[in-house]
Amino acid sequence: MTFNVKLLVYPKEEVLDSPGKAVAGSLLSLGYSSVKNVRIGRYIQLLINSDTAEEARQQVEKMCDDLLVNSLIEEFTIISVEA
Amino acid sequence: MTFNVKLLVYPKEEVLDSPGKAVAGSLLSLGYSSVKNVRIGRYIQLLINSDTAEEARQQVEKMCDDLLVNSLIEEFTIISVEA
Amino acid sequence: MMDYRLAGLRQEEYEEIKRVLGREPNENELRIMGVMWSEHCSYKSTKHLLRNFPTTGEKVILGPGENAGVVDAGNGWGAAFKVESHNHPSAVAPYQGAATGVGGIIRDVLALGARPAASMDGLFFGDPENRRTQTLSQGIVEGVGGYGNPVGVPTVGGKTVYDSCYTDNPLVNAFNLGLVRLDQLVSSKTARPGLRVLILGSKTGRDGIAGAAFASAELSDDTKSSRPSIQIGDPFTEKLLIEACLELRDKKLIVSMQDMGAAGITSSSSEIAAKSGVGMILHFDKVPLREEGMTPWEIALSESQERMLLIVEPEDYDEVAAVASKWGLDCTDIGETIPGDQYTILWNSEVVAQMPASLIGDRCPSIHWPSKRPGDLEKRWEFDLEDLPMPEDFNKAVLDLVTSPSLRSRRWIYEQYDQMVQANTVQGPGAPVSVIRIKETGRLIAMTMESDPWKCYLDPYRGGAETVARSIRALAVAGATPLGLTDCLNFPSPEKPEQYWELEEVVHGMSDCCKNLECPVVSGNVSLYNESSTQRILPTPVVGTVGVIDSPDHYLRSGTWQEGDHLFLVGA
Amino acid sequence: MKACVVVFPGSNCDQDVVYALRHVVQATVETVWHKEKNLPANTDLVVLPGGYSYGDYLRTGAMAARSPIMDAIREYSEKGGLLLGICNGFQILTEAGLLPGVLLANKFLRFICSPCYLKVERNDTPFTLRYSKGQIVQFPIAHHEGLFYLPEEDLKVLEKNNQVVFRYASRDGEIAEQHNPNGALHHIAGITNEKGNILGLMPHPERASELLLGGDDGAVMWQSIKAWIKKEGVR
Ligand SMILES: Nc1ncnc2c1ncn2[C@@H]1O[C@H](COP(=O)(O)OP(=O)(O)O)[C@@H](O)[C@H]1O
Repeated sequence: MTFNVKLLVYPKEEVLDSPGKAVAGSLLSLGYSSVKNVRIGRYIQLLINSDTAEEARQQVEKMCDDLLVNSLIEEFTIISVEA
Repeated sequence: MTFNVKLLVYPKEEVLDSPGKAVAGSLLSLGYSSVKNVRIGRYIQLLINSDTAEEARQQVEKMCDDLLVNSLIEEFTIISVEA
Repeated sequence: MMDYRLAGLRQEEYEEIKRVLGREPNENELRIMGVMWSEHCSYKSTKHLLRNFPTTGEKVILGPGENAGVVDAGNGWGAAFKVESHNHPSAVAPYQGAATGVGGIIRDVLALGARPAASMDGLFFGDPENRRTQTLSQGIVEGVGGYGNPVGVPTVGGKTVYDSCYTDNPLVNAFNLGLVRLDQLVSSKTARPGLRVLILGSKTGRDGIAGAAFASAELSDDTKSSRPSIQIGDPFTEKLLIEACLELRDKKLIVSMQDMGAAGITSSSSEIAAKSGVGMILHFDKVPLREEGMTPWEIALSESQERMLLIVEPEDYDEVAAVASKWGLDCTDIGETIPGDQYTILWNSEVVAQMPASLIGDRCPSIHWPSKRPGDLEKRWEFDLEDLPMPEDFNKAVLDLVTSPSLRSRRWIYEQYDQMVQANTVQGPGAPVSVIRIKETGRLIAMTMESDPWKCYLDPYRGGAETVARSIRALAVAGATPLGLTDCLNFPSPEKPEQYWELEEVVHGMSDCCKNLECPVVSGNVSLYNESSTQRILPTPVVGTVGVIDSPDHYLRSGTWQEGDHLFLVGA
Repeated sequence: MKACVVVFPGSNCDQDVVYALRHVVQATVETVWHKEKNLPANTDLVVLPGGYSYGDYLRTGAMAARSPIMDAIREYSEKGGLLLGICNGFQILTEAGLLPGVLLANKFLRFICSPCYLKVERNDTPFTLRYSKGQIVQFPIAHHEGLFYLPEEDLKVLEKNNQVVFRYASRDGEIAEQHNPNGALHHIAGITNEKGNILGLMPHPERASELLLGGDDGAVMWQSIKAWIKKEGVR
């Protein structure tokens, strides 16, 4: 079966997020004065073959450890696993 | 009130997604033979002042048009608006 | 039956196609011809004008007609170079437009078997206070670097002009120069019957379909509707493509080669066929696709980036495929060359288009637009110093002048470009000429990019001549012998007689100067219709001139004076 | 001296390093494709060159750090072999965990190509022994992700272990924010591992190896390596 796994990877709270800050700055200068803060991360969609949703999730967690996430600066959340 | 708006921005289906292609190739060569496809986008979290959730959402949609999304090649989904 | 006008053809063009074919063209053929005979691909408004340029000379190895011109740089080495516009795409999608402009010109030079060794970019931006200009200029500069840096080709110089006439129509002219050992030159004229036709590089998607036609029209106010025709670049793949092509060259596996730029597969394959004098049969159902459901004409005209068309000996296919796979690129056999002139596209073994190759590329009827000296030309020369207010504070006036957008430092631009990769940059941006060395011979190649739109507006003939003279002068001052030049003619619509006159005069001025200074034009590009409903650009010829310096000792660096030196003024 | 320059898909300074090594110190240089599993026998120096390995997609250096050749490189460096990562090579070394930290996007989020002054903090490493301590040298930088980052605690350890080899400085050796081109923490331009056999730096010594190209402060790094190998022999 093929599963569609959706994943969010984002900078840890304490890590400086200059892209986020820059976007916040641009939004302010465009007149969006309501903006308090912006943080930017990655959204990754993976299509993987797997027997069960649980196994698909475990595989993706392992990929995160191995490649997709740098745990020094990033955290991740799997937001959905769909067949 | 302050709302936390979470947003996914991703390449359109038909647009060449070079990062996704490269990551898929790398996962395969790391032995994850179950990977069929990878697509990579951005995950943006915005903290904004607004009276209602609906207004917050509308503001973010406007920001997407103005700056956050390149409608030529990207699409977006607002996944949550929380107070 | 599709209306020929929908394909962008004019009636006489349609009649010509019908006459040559001896029948009505079908929809695929019409769409292909519409793009191939667009201004951008066919040069129909200018080809007779361009004949004025001197194109031969002692140092010319290959003149116009190839993917780039090649001049003799000494000791068996050649410099291949060309400049090309990417104006319309950059107006709509600044980052991607500029990036794919850089990628496209690099492939042009690569198609000759040369290693792309130096880039320059000519940028023309509108009123710097304008918000649109700010967004466009930032996006364009990021795009030039965003492609040039990863692909590993240094950007060693360029030209930047600000003028409000470019607010709606910014110009992006990309120049690239490659180095090649002359015995390793590859040509698009050397195909023979009985060879295989391969596509090397990325898969084909719907990007930039009919982009060439888009580049041949005025920008509509509703630019959003023209958006789908924009291509997306991937410099990472381009870098692999460069290395793969050069490895194939070294292994002598390429008989003929052509890059895929405007009008994609059709343009590249029909050009090879026409120039080499062979026919071709292509199986479009074999083209690797990125998207489902693409029709033959979409495949024919897709401008997906990072692809090359190769002609190889049948027995070499496996070796070619092995090199491609090492570099992680698709390499697909899509057809064969045959005797004769017929260019045939098959789809699941059925003929979906069949035309003489020579018809597609060469036979577009020229257009001679009416020409008229502008009625206000004398008025343009009226200028009275007395009309200018006397500055109250001269110190401030001088400071205002040197910090004005057109005179201030370009560092913010070129700092975003890798100027040194390949370790050959002797002089990068920030000096009148840019210089790289050829490691293998010890000689230096000097190059400049020049443009002077206001002079061309005030006096098109002399403006054109002065643009050329200035660039050659700069080379001479650095100690270089000019070898040849390339030019990009950026103009508004030729359909207005006074604008066409300016174009004619500029070309005459340029070619007379080239003749007098013995500097042949070896390649070039034309970009017309740079106007919107409310604005037209100034006549903007851009000239890239290349010279050789025999040894580093003969190179005169600028800015190396010392206190106590004498100052001379030389010239008339 | 036998050097080996690793080529990843998207590397673009590999040939520049090869050229510098051959011309400055007459090294024997081989290039090794990232898919290889072994390094050439008797390698004295491995260089991971600059460029955009795997297009810099995902995170700079992330995918290259997981390519097949890296196991052999890890083993080689554990035995004390000299390993140098320049620019993208430095990013690869941090992603591979061979050096601490990570390189984030420059503070102004722009690519910067520019000459830079560096202060040599240590001249007791194999890569810097021909420099003098505190010497100011000029190397160019050319990167988009060069902001060296480590969590505060780890940074303290790095400083305490004296692992910082190069810091951004002014021509006169002043260390201050305005001389730091990318916002790197503690103005760090290059670091070594605790053992001292691995160096990663953002600036490009190979682009400062010839006067014709504007300067030769970088040539001293190749000379240092050669001198060190001669003294210590192959490990
Ligand atoms: N777009 C550009 N890209 C790279 N270098 C540029 C660019 N524009 C200008 N330069 C460099 O900046 C210097 C000044 O450029 P400019 O003012 O446009 O030309 P000029 O000196 O001919 O008036 C030149 O050395 C040129 O090579």
